[in-house]
Amino acid sequence: MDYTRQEMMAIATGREFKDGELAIFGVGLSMLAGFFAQRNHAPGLMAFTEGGVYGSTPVGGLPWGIEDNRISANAVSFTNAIDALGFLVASGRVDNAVIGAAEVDKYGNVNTTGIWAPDTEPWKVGKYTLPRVRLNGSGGANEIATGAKKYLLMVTHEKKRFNEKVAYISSPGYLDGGNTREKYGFPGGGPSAMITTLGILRPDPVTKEFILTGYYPFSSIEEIKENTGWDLKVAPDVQVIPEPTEKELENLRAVDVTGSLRKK
Amino acid sequence: MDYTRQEMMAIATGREFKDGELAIFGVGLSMLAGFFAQRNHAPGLMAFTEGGVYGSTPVGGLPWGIEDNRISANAVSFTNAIDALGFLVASGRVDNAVIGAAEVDKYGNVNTTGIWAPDTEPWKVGKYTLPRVRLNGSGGANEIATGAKKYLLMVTHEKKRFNEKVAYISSPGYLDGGNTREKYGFPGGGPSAMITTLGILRPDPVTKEFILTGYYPFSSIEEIKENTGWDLKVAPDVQVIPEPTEKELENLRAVDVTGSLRKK
Amino acid sequence: MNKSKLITMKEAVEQYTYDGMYFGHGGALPVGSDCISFFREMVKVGRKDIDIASNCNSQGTNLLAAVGGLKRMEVGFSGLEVYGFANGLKRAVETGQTVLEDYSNGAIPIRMMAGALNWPFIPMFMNTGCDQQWASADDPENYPNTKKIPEITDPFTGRICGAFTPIKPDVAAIHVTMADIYGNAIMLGTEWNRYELSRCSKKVILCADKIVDTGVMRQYPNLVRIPYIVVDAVVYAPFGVWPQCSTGLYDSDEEHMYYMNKMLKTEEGTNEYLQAFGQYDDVFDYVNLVGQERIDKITKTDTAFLMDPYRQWIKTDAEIKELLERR
Amino acid sequence: MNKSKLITMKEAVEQYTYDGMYFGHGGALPVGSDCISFFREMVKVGRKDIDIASNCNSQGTNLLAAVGGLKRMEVGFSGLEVYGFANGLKRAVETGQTVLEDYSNGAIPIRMMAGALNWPFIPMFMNTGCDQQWASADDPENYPNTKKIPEITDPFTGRICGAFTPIKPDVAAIHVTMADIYGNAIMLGTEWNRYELSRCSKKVILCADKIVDTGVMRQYPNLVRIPYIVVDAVVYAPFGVWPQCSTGLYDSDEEHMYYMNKMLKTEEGTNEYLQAFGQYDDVFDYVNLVGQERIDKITKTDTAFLMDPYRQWIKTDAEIKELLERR
Repeated sequence: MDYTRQEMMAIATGREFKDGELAIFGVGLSMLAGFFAQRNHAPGLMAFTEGGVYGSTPVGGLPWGIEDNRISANAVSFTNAIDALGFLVASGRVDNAVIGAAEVDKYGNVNTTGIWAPDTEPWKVGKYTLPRVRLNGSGGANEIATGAKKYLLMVTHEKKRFNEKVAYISSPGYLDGGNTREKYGFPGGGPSAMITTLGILRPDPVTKEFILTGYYPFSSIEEIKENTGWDLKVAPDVQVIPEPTEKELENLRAVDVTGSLRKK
Repeated sequence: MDYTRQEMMAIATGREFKDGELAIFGVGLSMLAGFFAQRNHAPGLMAFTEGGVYGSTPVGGLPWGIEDNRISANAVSFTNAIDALGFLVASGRVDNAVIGAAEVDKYGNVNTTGIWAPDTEPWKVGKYTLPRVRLNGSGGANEIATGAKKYLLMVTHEKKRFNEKVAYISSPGYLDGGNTREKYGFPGGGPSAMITTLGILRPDPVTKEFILTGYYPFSSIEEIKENTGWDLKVAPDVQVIPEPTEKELENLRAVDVTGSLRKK
Repeated sequence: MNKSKLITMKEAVEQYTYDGMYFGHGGALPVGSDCISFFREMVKVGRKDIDIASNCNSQGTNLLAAVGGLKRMEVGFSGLEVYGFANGLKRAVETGQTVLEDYSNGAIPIRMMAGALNWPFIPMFMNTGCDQQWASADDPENYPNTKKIPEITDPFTGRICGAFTPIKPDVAAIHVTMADIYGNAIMLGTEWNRYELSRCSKKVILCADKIVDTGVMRQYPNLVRIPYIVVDAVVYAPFGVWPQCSTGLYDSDEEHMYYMNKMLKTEEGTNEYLQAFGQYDDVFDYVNLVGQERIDKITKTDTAFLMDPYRQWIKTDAEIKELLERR
Repeated sequence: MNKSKLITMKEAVEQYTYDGMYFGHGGALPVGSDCISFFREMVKVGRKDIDIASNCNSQGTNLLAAVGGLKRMEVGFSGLEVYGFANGLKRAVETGQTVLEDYSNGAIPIRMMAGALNWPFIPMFMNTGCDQQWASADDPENYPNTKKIPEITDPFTGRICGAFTPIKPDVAAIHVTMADIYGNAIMLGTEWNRYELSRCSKKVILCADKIVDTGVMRQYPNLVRIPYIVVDAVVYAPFGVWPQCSTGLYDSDEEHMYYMNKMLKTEEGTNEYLQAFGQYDDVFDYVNLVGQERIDKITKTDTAFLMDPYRQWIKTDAEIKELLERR
């Protein structure tokens, strides 16, 4: 079957959503995955945006941003950011969500804030030096990371993005692993999976280190280990993730009207 | 001129409001005083209710309550309680307000919560016994007392209502006088006057004890002292408060369409 | 948004309420919009030991207290404004039947907001330096009380303020002007605390004066302050606020407000009142009980024009009955 | 509500903004409603050393940063979503010209709400346990920082959470869909942080796509989330959000979004951009600059029907000019 790695990642992400869940997606890839799930197997998925746009589906293609008119044209309710990110996300009500990352580490911590020159990262030098490249900041991902019952990290699988430790924690995963996250009393449970262009990693229940639990028909354990910046452990029951079914691909492409995921 | 004591009190209260002030009134007497001021000399007075009803004037008579349709028929905005009592009142934005009281003390503390059998008041017995008569609680008056830049107490002048110390402080005035209020960091400045059916009392700038600064043409210093439960001091410059002008009375009665203040 | 949540009043009270629950209602002030007919139904089935978080007493809490169903209440205002003291509640408090924990009208909605945010506590400058802080009906032996609203120090300036607990009711019944079958709702008039209450409660039941088509929500999404995702059930509750007022639809029934409050002053009066106004089968029957004469009088409201933009979407009683049967 | 607050864009920027001010703007996310033409005017008159509380970057802050006018920014998201990094802001941060203090998209509006409530601080479980807490651009020498979001103990449960400072800007400019001359405003689409911002700022200027008669406010008071009493000035700002979108009125101008961001990447590009799009006299002239071709394209929005109920109250340009002259 003909599909791209991006499409596989979106479908694998979409499969994680169950009917009736309360969910929040960002723009782009994660929104595609979510609306794919709603169309494919979870018609009662309740999705909303960071700004409090409820009950809508995109019209005229994927929105340029989450408050774009493309997501506002058929809403049943518009409220505000405190409602969406405070009352629903940070409070612990959301069942599942997706966030992206420029960089992740083995405990699922996410950096979307900046890239530092080697050995100038704040935690290495004990001060907050300027980043070499300023990224976008945490946005609403921090509320998801601290508040959602569980959430998914959706990341392009490249070695430079998968590091032992991220330069800057924009959105906390399991911090230093084990029970180090618990100190902060977050209502949310932490990341349940990293779904990448090459496979799926899930946290070890005790150490919270992300280990490889699945790879795609087109990838391999070796390829994934090569593209991961820490010594990636492999689950004893690691599995090949089923490729997209025809129905899944059809539903994904019906959502991805502009074919943004088909570009290789 | 023919006017009632209640009308005199309402007009004396209304005179305290200046054009352009942000103000909040409760139902009944205090709302009459406020809308009288708006009609008489303060057209730009900005009034709102506890529930966030903005830009309206009562229709069909005085409202039965502050969220009654009589105050909702010509509003420009409806919001909510946090907006009105939190953002505008408790925050310290309101310029002036009026609250009523079942009982006041010499430092302007207000009781609207209950009447206790003699010597069973919480502060006397060190526990919170049941009141003999349950009153209405603090309502939004506590936000006014703690947040308004200044506010007026409007009280029927009877000895049983004017006590050395109130049984229960529902809304704090100057507490034990002097700077005892300051400990609590309230954004608001405290009560600026007690306007009663017999005269006007204002706080001493240092001790914060309320002293008699004015009496009406129909009352006297002696009558007021007799009807006050503490040893009321009289200001050296105590004055006779001008009786209502014809214009004032006309404007008050235009607001008090049902003549509720004319009943003796 | 693919499932109807429309159920009957009887079903809502049976399925969602229970003795001993922590209940929230909303609610403008005493004479404004509150889910009065929901309280009537709870009284009808004899719910008791109810613990209530209330921004404000209304005829609903007044009635529940009058029949002895109200165990405890956290409230900002316990009266009926110009209609006087709430006699049913007053009696329950004075006899010790209802434990009344006092806060202010501002503190209760903010504590609900803090519940919605799932905050640990809220630091504020209201309700401190007075007996709302020092007197606790839940812990009456300790005066001045230091646990109800403990002092906390602002880490930035060192100032002292009061720390408040959040409110998270088990169940809330919320009056709204209009709702669709999925649970999207529009309120006319002040929201008072209803927006926050819809977010802080574990279960939310809407009591709607009118059931409307979802078309009105899509035309006026900024009016939909309660979206379907926070709602568990929708109940058609025509004249559900009577004898209080519902902005846009009907005014307060002054005569009945006084009459009802007078009756609730005694146990006998309460029984007599319930004989006359507590016996009906469903909401359609209840509307008959309110009666055409009263309805004609109270629907002549100066706020009626506020409903004009929405009339085309209102479902008729026949349509609502069909929606209920079709389930 | 007896005085018109309608003034021109030029007057608003002259009278209410100043170098070094603490400024708030709102604002949906990067591509949504923000007062972009207000930023253009500030850039035109050369406002500098601006300290901004921003729930989110937009082309407004991107432009102000690109010209070097942005001294400091507290922000939740500094990009342009699908349009990429905000090049003007990115450049200003990487060169150290702009001090960027990071929070999240949820924390900034809540800090504004706390400012509106005049709270001492807010205890929350967000932005802690990560570099939003440990890294402070305002105090970079101390890492991990313990003063930006200090730990505080919940007096009720002993849990540890983070304490946040409230936000209280000196001045805020807020885009709204419609405003009357007194300052009552209606927003279509998500409010994002605009409601809270209108309450926490010392001065509030509305930038309205449409000036409307107060009749619309009286018909739809529940839509008026910003009433006149919190507003200091009203500015007519047609296409004031361009090239971003204004729900109900126009879509994002995708081509210009990319073009503008590309130009802001360098100082030269920024100057070139301002030569082309920073030279106009008043808002009527500015609309000509946007041009009919672009206007025709972006006003074909799928959200246009959302404006239908309000069209009868919209003032024409001629009426607005007369209102401005009549002062």
